[in-house]
Order: sequence, then structure tokens, then C-alpha cells
Amino acid sequence: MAFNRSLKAAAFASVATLAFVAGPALAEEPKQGGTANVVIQPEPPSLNLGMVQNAPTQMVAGNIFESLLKYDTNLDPVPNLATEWEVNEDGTVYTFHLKEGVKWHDGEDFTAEDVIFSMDEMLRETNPRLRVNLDHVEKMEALDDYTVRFTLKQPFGPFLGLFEVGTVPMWPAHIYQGTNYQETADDNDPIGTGPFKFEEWDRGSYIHLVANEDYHVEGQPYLDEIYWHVIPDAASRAVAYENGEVDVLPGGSIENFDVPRLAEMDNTCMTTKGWEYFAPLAWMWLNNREGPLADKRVRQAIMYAIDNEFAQEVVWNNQGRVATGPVNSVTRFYTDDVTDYSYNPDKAEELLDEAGYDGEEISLLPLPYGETWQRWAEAVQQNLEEVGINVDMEATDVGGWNQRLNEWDFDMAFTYLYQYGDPALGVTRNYISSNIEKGSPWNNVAGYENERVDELAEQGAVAFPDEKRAEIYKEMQQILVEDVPVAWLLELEFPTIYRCDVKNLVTTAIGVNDGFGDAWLDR
Amino acid sequence: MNNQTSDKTLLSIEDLTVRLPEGADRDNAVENISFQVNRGEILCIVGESGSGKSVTANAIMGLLPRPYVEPVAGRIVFEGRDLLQLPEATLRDLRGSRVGMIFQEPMTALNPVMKIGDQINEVFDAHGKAGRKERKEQVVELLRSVGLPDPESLGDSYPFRLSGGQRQRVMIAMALALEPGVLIADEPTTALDVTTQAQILRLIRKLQDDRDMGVMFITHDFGVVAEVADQVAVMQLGEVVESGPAQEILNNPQHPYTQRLVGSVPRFEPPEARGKLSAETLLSVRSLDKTYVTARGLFTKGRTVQAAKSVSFDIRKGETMGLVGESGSGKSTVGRCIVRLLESNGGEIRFRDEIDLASLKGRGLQPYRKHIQMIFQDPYASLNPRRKVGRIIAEGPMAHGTSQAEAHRRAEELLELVGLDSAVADRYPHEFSGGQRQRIGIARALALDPELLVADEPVSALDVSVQAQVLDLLDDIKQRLNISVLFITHDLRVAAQICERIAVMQLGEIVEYGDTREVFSNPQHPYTRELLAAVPGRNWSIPEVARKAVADQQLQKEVL
Amino acid sequence: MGKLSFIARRLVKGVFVLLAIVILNFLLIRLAPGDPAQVMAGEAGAADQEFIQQLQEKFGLNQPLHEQLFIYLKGVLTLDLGWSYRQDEAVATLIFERLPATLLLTGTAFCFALTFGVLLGALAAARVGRWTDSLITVLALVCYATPLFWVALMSILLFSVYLGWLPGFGMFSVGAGYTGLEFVLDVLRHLILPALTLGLFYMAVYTRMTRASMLEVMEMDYVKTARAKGLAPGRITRMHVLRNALLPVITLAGIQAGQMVGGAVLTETVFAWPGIGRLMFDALLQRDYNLLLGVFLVSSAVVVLFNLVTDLVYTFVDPRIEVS
Amino acid sequence: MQKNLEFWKRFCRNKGAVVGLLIIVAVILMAIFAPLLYPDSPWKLVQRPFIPPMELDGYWFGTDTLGRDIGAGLVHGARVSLLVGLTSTVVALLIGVTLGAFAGYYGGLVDDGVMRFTELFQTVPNFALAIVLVAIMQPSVESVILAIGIVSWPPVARLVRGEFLSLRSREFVQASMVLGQSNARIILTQILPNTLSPVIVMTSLMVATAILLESALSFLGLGDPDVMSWGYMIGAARTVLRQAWWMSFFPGVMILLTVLALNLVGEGLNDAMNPRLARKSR
Repeated sequence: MAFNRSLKAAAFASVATLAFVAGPALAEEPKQGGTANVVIQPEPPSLNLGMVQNAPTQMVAGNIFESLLKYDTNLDPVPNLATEWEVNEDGTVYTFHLKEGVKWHDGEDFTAEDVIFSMDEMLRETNPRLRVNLDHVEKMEALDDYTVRFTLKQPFGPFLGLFEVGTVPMWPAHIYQGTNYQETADDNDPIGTGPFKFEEWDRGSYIHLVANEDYHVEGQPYLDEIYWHVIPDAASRAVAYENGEVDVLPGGSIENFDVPRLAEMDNTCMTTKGWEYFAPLAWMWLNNREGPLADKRVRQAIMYAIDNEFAQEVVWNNQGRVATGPVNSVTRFYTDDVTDYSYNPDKAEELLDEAGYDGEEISLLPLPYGETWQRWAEAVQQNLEEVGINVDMEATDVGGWNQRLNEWDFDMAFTYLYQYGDPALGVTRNYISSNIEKGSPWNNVAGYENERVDELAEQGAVAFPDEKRAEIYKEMQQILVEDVPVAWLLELEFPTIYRCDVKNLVTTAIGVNDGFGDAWLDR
Repeated sequence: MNNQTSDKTLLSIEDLTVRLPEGADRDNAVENISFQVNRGEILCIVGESGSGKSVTANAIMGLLPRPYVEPVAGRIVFEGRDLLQLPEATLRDLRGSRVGMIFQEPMTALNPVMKIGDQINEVFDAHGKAGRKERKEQVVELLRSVGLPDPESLGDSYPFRLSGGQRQRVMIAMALALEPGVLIADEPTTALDVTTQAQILRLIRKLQDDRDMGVMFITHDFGVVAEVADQVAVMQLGEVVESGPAQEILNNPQHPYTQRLVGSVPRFEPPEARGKLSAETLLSVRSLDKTYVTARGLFTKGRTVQAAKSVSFDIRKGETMGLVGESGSGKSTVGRCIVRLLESNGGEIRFRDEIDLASLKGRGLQPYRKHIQMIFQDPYASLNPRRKVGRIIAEGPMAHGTSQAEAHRRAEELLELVGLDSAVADRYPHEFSGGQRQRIGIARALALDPELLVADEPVSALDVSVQAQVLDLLDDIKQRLNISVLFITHDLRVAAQICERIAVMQLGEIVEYGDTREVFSNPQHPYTRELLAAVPGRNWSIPEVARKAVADQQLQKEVL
Repeated sequence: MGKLSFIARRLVKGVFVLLAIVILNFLLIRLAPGDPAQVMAGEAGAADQEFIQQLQEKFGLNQPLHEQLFIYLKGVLTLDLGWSYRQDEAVATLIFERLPATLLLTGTAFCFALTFGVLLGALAAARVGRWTDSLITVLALVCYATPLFWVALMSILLFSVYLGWLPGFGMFSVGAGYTGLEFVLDVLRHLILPALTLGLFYMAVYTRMTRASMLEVMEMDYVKTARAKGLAPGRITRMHVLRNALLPVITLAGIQAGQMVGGAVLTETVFAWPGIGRLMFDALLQRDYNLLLGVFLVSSAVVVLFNLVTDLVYTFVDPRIEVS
Repeated sequence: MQKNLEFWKRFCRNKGAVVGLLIIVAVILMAIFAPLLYPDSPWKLVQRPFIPPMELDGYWFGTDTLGRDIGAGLVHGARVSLLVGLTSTVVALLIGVTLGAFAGYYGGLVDDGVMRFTELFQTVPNFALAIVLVAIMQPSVESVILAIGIVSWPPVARLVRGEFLSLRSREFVQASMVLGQSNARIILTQILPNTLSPVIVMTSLMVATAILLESALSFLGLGDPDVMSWGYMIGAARTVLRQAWWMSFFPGVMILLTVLALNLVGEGLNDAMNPRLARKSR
């Protein structure tokens, strides 16, 4: 027996209602037409979502390209290019039925061939994050033009969570197959199946998308066009919203201090939804390899010394939540049954004494992503210095930061990572010893090694069904929190600010990244 | 004396007093001065620097930097009106049309970025005279009248293409464009070479004659006075101490100051030979060549100027050898090659018949440096303003290994030798007058006990009375220490007084070379003749009364 | 003939200067920690050694430095500025897309600064010692001493936010679909604040310089000559003082006009002006070597060009400069 | 002594210069006594964030986004701004004076070579070069100082070269050569002291420019994160410009005042050291 999609949905732990997701907007009849002016920051290097995976590319190109599924804000899969899917009983064979009549922007039909090309050929090469996950797949086959079957080597719990547009965008095989797409895709003229088509890109100024008349969802998109404005200065972006020159400020595009002020403006709505899939979690890498930080007690002391509530209230202006451990509370298999590291400077000093910390200088690398991160680092530096840790803040730019982490040349370093809805996709990669390898700022950079954690991580990925996974991940979280391989800080929220008359903007777990198909203007 | 105005009088200065700003070295730039400029006459205002002669000229023209320097009393009457009472606009109308003025520095007195014709035209423009076409002709006519070559096209040239003398002619043309009644010439020939000076003086004389102008001619040079003046007024420290007809003042000066000034002018005739000349040659220069390469860079080839062409001469032990020539003749270049400030391109500089200095470099040269020392022209530039006088003199010996204490002791001795108090060793150069500084410069040169002094125009920057003293000092030292001097000068009067032999240079070459008396009395080369003919006041013999006044003063000083 | 060979010589020299700059910058930039492959891999959100090497190979970063330099120089000599790894576009295309915006901004700022600077400076010099002079001097000093970005922020706050008179960012109203004259007016409106902000500092420089230079020229003998000729003060100021006083201003302006093009980073950042200053800053942070080098090369070339133009202008305004 | 007195008299004739000098002295005193005025680190989180100025006793200048005392920042920032301004100027002087002296003294090909090198640095846009240099060395006080020094030396070199060129042919220098003094001695004891006046005037202006440059670098996020400087404060405040005007206002005023004062002093020094204007009245 195959699970159908409603069964599958029920298998997810959360029980939030669909009605909440859809929101009250559903009650109204969407109006056609209008232009959305949106901020994009920084300017994306390219719109070739298959080749480049950075955030601004995803944000713009997510409305040009599509994947097989979408995810609602509870991370439940919703049909998109695939209308239905089945999983066999032991969770090793997934079959997707594709929507018929879907056209590429150049008028060609979208078929199973495109899926195979995108996933089996192209993305394996161009997307390093996906490549690891696709190792679980033994083979992919097109059963007919509209049916695709994935056969896994063993069960892989998060498999159904992979089909997000930024992770697995569908690429037109009829254009790229057989070409050296590294070269041919240079033209910045992306052809997708999404609700919007690429129109123009005036570098340094704006990217212009127009409605796809032949979009496969009836009536959509409602908007005529979208302008993504490139405004490099955060203050200018806020001003642009105030002046009415832009309608939507996607999460992270303005400084936190501006959020309350803008949110109070007339006709302004704010939501922190739309980031569930990414579930960003911020922490401080602690270099476990040498020096004082090799001592677990010092790392624990750091956890106690940091006043995360202050950071949440002051630095992040009440956005986000204090993190309790390696898994974001909106990610699946989260548990709060772990050691509590609430702010306790006395305890921290005690632990430091116990560990015999002698005032050795410990360097701190802030994340070079703007003012908030800088302020945060400064606040943490103060917290640590107050319990007697001698912190030397170093400055880097993005290039320097990447290199320092790639080369493990740091003591403490701020970072934040996406969790992609599932520990197997976005959590364990940072703690398993097989992932200790120079050259990436996203693997086990801290150099933490624990055999039990390695074991649990491996089991958790392939265990079936989810109850079993939850148990495994709980134990893993408990061990990690006790060992403090990194200093977890906050579960970040990036509020999207928009005019209230932009309706239905954030309906999915990736928010504005694929939200403009549904959105409409009540003007 | 003749302070009454007559109907010949064009311009009359009556009891003029001009105030200086606070903190200046005296209260008034000029005090209670009176004189007249008459039609058809040249009035020479003579005085040393700081006597207030330029201030007077500027006061007449209304060009004083008011309110810092302000006429406070007296009248300047011109064509029946007191210029000091006229409003600026009226005064402006007079300037350039009724009163013209020329200045000392022709090199800077013309606007460098404006065509000459346009600059002359401005005069017509400003005074609303003549139509466009006539003007053009008038400009050409003017340029012709001041003796400029190619007057038709010269108007389209820029000043930088012209020599100093030519520029001064342009200035004269400009000042005379509207045929003014009075021309004020403020040291108009001081910056010029002697032959050019003679031409300009002739020109002014001629124009003045032709147009029956009155000229107020400011100068410090009694030679020039003798050449051009009808009337003379002598100024000292802001006052007119003596005035009258030129012949009176020149030949029978009454005021002690005038006597002293006149007496200080070097005689044009070389003195009788003083003792025997040694036959021993100290330095012999043979076929010296020096070529300047200008503006050479990594990407550009330079232009070359040959400043010395196969120059040869000898300097005997104990003699003063004069190197005479106008600017650009290469005389300084030769001097600087000898002291090795410049690298010669060819030829020999044989010292004591044993070593060719031109072939030495760096360390090898060092021991010979001290034998040849130099005295420079500008007393203000030749002493490091940031070092004490004692130190300046001691530096030479110290560079050659003498201990500091010994060098300073010697410096004090030398100061006394050149007629200064040894106590001044602790002072800075700016506390001294020009003449005193030049003495310090001489002391510095003597500190190394040189055998040869190269003196490059050592007195040209000094007032005439000081000039005489420094020349005397130099001559005295030469005799006492039996050293040789290479005396470089443009001033034939000075050369006549001090040099046993002279070499005349023109365009990098020595054109005549011999005993001073012989060269002066029987010049062979046409250029030498031209040069001698150009010396201002050469036909005027300095009155004995003046000579005596100077000698008395000298005596008095020595007694004190 | 003289002028042509003069230009040719200066051009050859300029090319050498530019080559030296390219080599210097090429080596300089490689000293920076991190490379574009690492930055791009970092941005991809997940990367491994293999991916980085893959990128490095693609960008040619795995070759020895001297070979990379050689390849780059070869490109530059054939006017090929290379490929921007990150923007996935030819460097020349990226730069020449942005250059007009910068030229418009700096050109306007420069004209504004020069015009008003000279006017104010001349006015102050003519009224030296009086209250007009004091006022202008103080104004120039304050403009000179105020940080540029601060003025920029304040002017946005005042004119864009509170008063709402002028747009505070960008070069034109995106999506408004203006054409023709409307478009031009729209751009002009966007231009006012950044150009004024940028120009203010330079205006102060020229004011001070013109004033000082005029005071100096007023002491010159030929000005005295002009007065002795009986010329009216206005004419003396115009024909004799100003013309000569402007010579050093022209020199400085020539140097600065060129420098401005590459130096407008701050203004472009605050006003979101899509020019090459910002392009450079972004390229630097992303270690987009070729793009960064390209911007440096082009902005240096602009400087060289302006210096040449200045020299040429000089040969017209100052007859003393011989061209041959 | 008397010379000094005269110098001061001339300096004081320029009222602006006196005001400038007073401001500078105040800033220097502030920098020196910073640890007494505000014993705590300026980074310390002392109060709740965003307290406007004059609202809470003891926090006359308000607090910043994290609740740090702006007053402490201003006072401690004076140290850094002055330090960076002065040291980077020293760096620029070291490079510029050395190169300029060599070029001007030896002339010829040395001069040509040095001047071409200088031209290189003048051709590359200054601020852009400073940004690149800081990015390469990674932001820290040292790298900022070095970068500012490296982009600021060409005018010094040109000035010193010009002075050397003209002083070299001055007679007292030639006299030293004829006396047989060594080149090093002549450069150091004869010429260099006489170039001081214009160099000192230029120095005061360079310190001002360096302070502006430092603030601009910090504004772009290229400052040293471990030290509190005015430039950093404005950079940190610009995102909250509208909520907390005081955060950028006060450090902005400090920069303005200091830079203004340095310029005024520079003009005063110029008047006092080049008494040409005084002479003209004769």
C-alpha cells in the first residue's frame, strides 16, 4: 500500500490547521493586475538558480523556477509541478505524478525528462548541498512523460523535504541537455516554469519580472509585474519603503532597529512566517581543537556567560527566539528536554575557574553581514569579558571570513545556518566527525568529535518511521547540548514587511521566495 | 633750493608724509618730502634700499596698499589738482593716460597669459581712446617707437617669448601709449644687463626729449644718474637730504650722505698696478666644456644648452682674476665647475699643476674641496637661516675632521678677521644686515684656509656704500692671506677696482682675456668695447670731495 | 604637429602608468585573504573542498600567479578586461553599464563644485577682510571639514524623508515608465541630492584654492601694472587676476575630476547610485578579482585621460607651456 | 626666544587659528584624561539602549543601540581618532619626506623614477585604494593607519621634492657642498630643517584628512572592531539615524570640530611661518 499525500501529511508531527496558513485572505476574491516593488539585497550574482544557490538568487529566481513540491508553513508538502506522490511501505521508493500541460517560458512542454535531467545530471554537479543527499538515491527513472520514480538505497527520512525550489529547481532539458551548461547558462536569461518570466535586468538598479500568461495554475499570477530594486544601503531601503517606492521588504533587508518603526506605519503588515523551511539558527563556532576552548567546561561557561535574552530584545529588537540547542524549534524533531543554559554569569565564572582558564586571549570573528551582526558580536564580547574571558575582536570581510573558517583559523566565530526542515538535511552536517574537512564554512567547522553523535546521526537519517527518528534525534540533541560543540545563540526570525494591501504574499515555508504567484494587490 | 614751482612744473610733491603700519622699523615711509618734476626734464630720485623712493612713486600713482600704508600729510599736485584729494575713479582716469609708470622687474610686470598687443590695447580701452582699427595701428606704432623688432606681429606674442630688455620696452610703450605728461620709472634698468640698460636709458632719454615729458626716474645707481639726470633728489630714510641740478649733485655734493654715496661708486679706471704679480700658476682651466640638459625624463629627451665652450684661463697665486660678462654668458657656470658644484663635460681643471679636479669624484675629491672655497651672491640665501653663525662657519672644518671645539674657536677668530664681534657666533643670520652676512659668508669660506676663493657676484646684492666696504675687506684679506680670487661679476666698475686681470665672457666663450688696465684702455674684441661703452656714467669722474668723505669715514671707523 | 606628438607622448606614458597600476593592483589584490571561489562556495550555503576546487579551476585560480598575471595582461593589452566570475558577465560590459551613471554624477558634481567654488572664491578674494569673505571662508571650511557620508545621510533625511521634495536613492523612478523629457527630468531629480552632496566638498576645496590663489596673484607685479594703466578694478580682477589665479585651480581640478570617478564610493553607496564606485566595493568584498582590477584600470584610465585633458587645456590657457 | 615670540604673535593675529588651537587642545586633553573622565570601557553596556541626551543624569550624551554611553565613546574615541590621524600622518610623512628628499636632492633619473612612482599612486583613486588596502590587511588600527598613510604620502613627496629642488640650488646648500659636507649631512642638517614650515602646515591638514578618511573607512565597516572611534560611532549609528539622531550627531560634530580646528590651525601656521603677508605691508 502506498501512502497518499494526505496520509503523508498526517505523518508529520505538527497538527496546525491549513486554514491558518491560507489566512483570511482566501475569503476575498483576488484582484488582477498591478506592480509589486520589492527590495532585493544584495544584488544577486545571477538568476541561474540551478548554478547559483545564494539567497538573493533564490529570492528572485524562486518566482521564475519551480520544483515538484511546495511546503506550507508547517513544512507539509503541497502539490506544485507534481500533483500526487506515493511512497512504498519501507520508504525506499517514491513515485511522483507530474502535472500535465505545464509549459516552459519558451512554450515547450514540461515533462519527466526535465526532472531526470535536472536532478540526475545537472544539480548533482552544480549543487554541492544536494549532491550529498542524492547519494541516498539509487536510481531515478521516467516511467512515462508524466511519472518519475526514485529508488533509494535505504530509507531516507527527509527525502520528501528536498523538493523546494531553491534546492531542486526544474531546468529545461530541451535547452541545456547535452550542452556544457556551465557555459551556456551564462546568459542570465532564465527559462523556468514559474509564474513570472524574466524581462530585464539593469545591473545595479533593478530586475524586472513580468507575469507568465501561460502559467499552469488557473488565474495565477495575479500581478502584472515585479520590480526587484537593488538598494545597497540599509537605511536607504527603509527610506524607499517609507517613501512608497517599494511595497515589500523581504526578511533581512532592513536593519532590525528600523523594523518597529516601519511596522507602525499605516497600511503596513509584518510577518515572521515564510522562513520555516530555512529555520535559521545562529551560533558561535567554538574551535574545539586547541586552547581553552578544547575544554568542555570553558565552552559551557561561554554558554552561561552569554545573555541571549538581551541579544533577542536589544540587538534583534525582540525578533527571534533564544535557542536551546542545535535544532530550531520549528524544525522537525526538536526537543527542549536538554540542559538549560540560561544566562548565569556566576556559574560561568565558576566553570572557568574550575577549568583553570588563565586569561588567554580568545579571538572572535563577527559575521560580516552588517550592523546587527556587528552589534551582536560587541554585546557578546562584553558578556564574555564580564566573566573574565579575554576576547579579541577581529574584523573581516566576507572573503576573509570564509577563508578563516575554511582554514579553521579562528577561536570563536559567529554564523547562522539554515536547517531545511529536517535534522538530516540541516543539523547533523555540523556535528558529525566525517564532516570535519577544511574548505567549507558550513560543515563541522568546530572540529567536534563524538562517536555516539556520529552513530545517532547516521541512524536518524535512515530510520523509519518518524517516531523512531524522533527518539534518536532526542538523544543526539541531549548529548550535543551537554558537550557544547558550538555556542547556540538565537533562532532567527526575519520579518517580512509589506503593505497590507499586498495580499497572500507569504503562504509557504519559504515565503517571498516563491510567494508572488499567489500574491495580489488590493488596490 | 629750487623748491619753487614754475610753469614748467608738471608734478609737484609738497611736504608729503606717508605713514607705515605699526610694528614697522620706522613710523613714516617718507616724511615731509618735496620736489618737482618739470616738463622736459628727468628727475632722478636716488637712494639706497629702504629710503622710501618707491613708496613716493606709488603714492603719486595712488598704488599704496591702503589703509596699511597711507599718506597722512602734504600734497601731490598734478595739473593743478591735488591727487591725494581726488576720488579713486578720477585718479584711475589719470593713471595710464596722464601719468605713466614702469617698474623694476620687467620679467614679472607683464601678464603672462595675455598677448602683448592686448595688454597695450587695454590702455586705450580703459581710457576710451581710439577706435578698433586705429588702435591696431597705434599699437604697432608704439612698439616700433620703443625699438622693438617686427612690431607688426609682436602684438600677437606672449610676454614669455621676449627678453627682459624687450619686455621693459613693452612696458615703456604701454606707459607712453596715451602720451602722458609724466613718466614714473621705478628702477627700470636695475634688473637688466649693462648693455640692455644702456639701450633702455637711451630710449627713455630720447622719448622724453621727443615728447617733452617730465620723467621721475628712481634709481640707486649714481652711474645711471650721471647718464640721464637733469635734476636729482637724494633720499635717505624717508627724507630728501639734498636736491638740485644733476651737475651740482654729481660733482659737488654737499650733504655728507650724498658725499658718501657718490664716493662709494667704484671708479671706472683701473688703479695702477699694485706690486708684482707672482708668476706661479695656482689653477689652470683648459678647454672646459659644460652642457646643460634640461627637462630630461624617462620618456622625453632633453634640450641642451652649451653654457661653457672650451674655456681656458689661468689663475696665478695671489691674484684676483675677474670673470666678466652679462647674464647667460656662462661666467657662473665656470665658477661652479671649478668648485665642483657642477660636473663639467670636458676639459681640465688643473690645481697646483698636480691634479685634474675635473677627473675626481666623491671621496677622491673630498681632500681637495677645502683648497677652493666659494663666496656667494645673495647674502640672504647663502646662510642657513636655522643655524647659528658660529656653527655655520665651523661646519667646514668639522666636515674635514676638526673637532667641534677647535672649529668653533676658529670661527670666533674668523669673525673678528672679517670685522665682526666674536660674540655674534651665537646669533642667527636673520639678525644681521646684508653686508654683515656677506662678511659671515667670507668667514665661512676662509675657515678651511683655502688657496683659491671663487667669489660669485659677491657684492651685487648690496647697497653701494656697503659694497665698497665688502670689496675692501675682500681685497684686504687677499693681500693678508696671499690667496687667489676668481672674481665673477657683471659690474665692470667693480671689476676695474679689484681685478688684476680679467676675462670677458660672452655666450659661453672667453672673448678677451688679459691685464685689466690693458683690456679697459685698449679693448680688442667688439663685445668688450660694447660692454665698456655701456657702463653708465663712464664719462663722469667721481669728485675728490666724495672720495675723501668715504676715506674719512673709513679712518674714523678704524680709530674707533 | 607639436600638439599631436605631445598628445601621443602623453598617451604612451599614460599607458605605461596604467600597466604599472594593473600589475601593482593585480599582486595587491591577490594578497587579500580568501578568493572568489571561497566566497561563492560560502554563499552557496553548503560547500566542500571539491566544489571550491571545481570553481577555482573554472576561474583559472589554480594556475601559478605569474601565469594568471600574464594571461590577464595579455587580455588587457587586447582590451579584454576578462570575465567576472561572480556576476557571470564580461567585466567590460559590467563596467560600461555602470560608467555612464558615475560620469553623470561626478560630472554634475564637478561642474557644480567648480562653478560655485570659483565664484565664491573669487567673491571672497575680492572682498577680502570683509564679512562676505569671512562668511564664505567659514562656509568653505565647514564644508571641507564635514564627513561626506554624514552630509549625505542628513540631506536624505531632510529633503527626502521629512520634506519629501527629492528622491533619496536610485537614478530614476523604476517602473514609472518615463520616456523622453520626462525621463530626463526624472533622472535630474534623482541627481540633485547626490551631486550636491558630492560637490559640496569639492566646492569647498575650489573656493579655498581660488581665494588663496587670487590673493597671491593680486600681489603680482603685473596686477600693479594693470592698476598703473588705470584699468577699472572689475577688469583687473577678470582679465589679470582671475585668469592667472585659475591656473592652479585647473591643475587641481584636473586631478580631482579623474579621481572623483573612482572615489565616489561613499556617495554611490548612500544614494544607491548604480555607478562603478559601488561596483568596485562589492567586487572587493566578493573578491571578484577581474572586476575589481577592471574598475581600477578604468578609473585610473579616466584619471590619466583627465590629466591629459588638463595638460591640453593648459596649453591653451597658459601660453608659457610649450607643447613641442 | 624672540623669534618664537614673534611666531606666536603672528599666529595669534589669526583669530580662527587661536580658536582652532583651543579646540585641539581641548580634544587632546579629552583624549589624555579619557580614563579619568570615563573609567569604564566605552564598550560597556551601562544602561538601557536609546536613552536620548540630557534625559538621564550622568548620561548627558545618551546611550546607543546596546546601551553604551555615548559620552564615553566620544571621549575615548578622541584617542583613537587622534592616534589614527597622527600616526597615519607620520607614516605618510616618513614615506613622502624620504622619497621627496631623494627625488629633489639627487634629481635626474632618481627624481624621474620617484616621480613616476608617485604618479602611480596619484593616478589610482585614493579612497578606493585605501579601501582595498584595509580589506587586504583586514581591518585593524594598524591596517587603517598604514592604508591611510600609504594613500596620503604623494602630496608630501611632491611638496618636499619641490622644496628640496629649490633649496638644493640655494646658496647655503651649495656652500655646504663646497665645504665638503656629506650628502646625508646636507640633506639632514641643511635642507630638511628648512622644509619644515610648509611640511608642518601640510601636516596639520593631513591629520585632518586622515581623521576624515578613518571615519569614512569605518562608515563602510572597515574600522578596527576593538577600538571605539568617532568614525565607528557614526558608522554604527547610521542605521538608527532616525531613531537616535544623537548617536551620529555628536561624533559627527566631534569630527567636524576637530577637522575644522586642524584646518584653522594649519592656516594660522601658514600665516605665521610664511610672513610674506606681513612683509607686503612695507
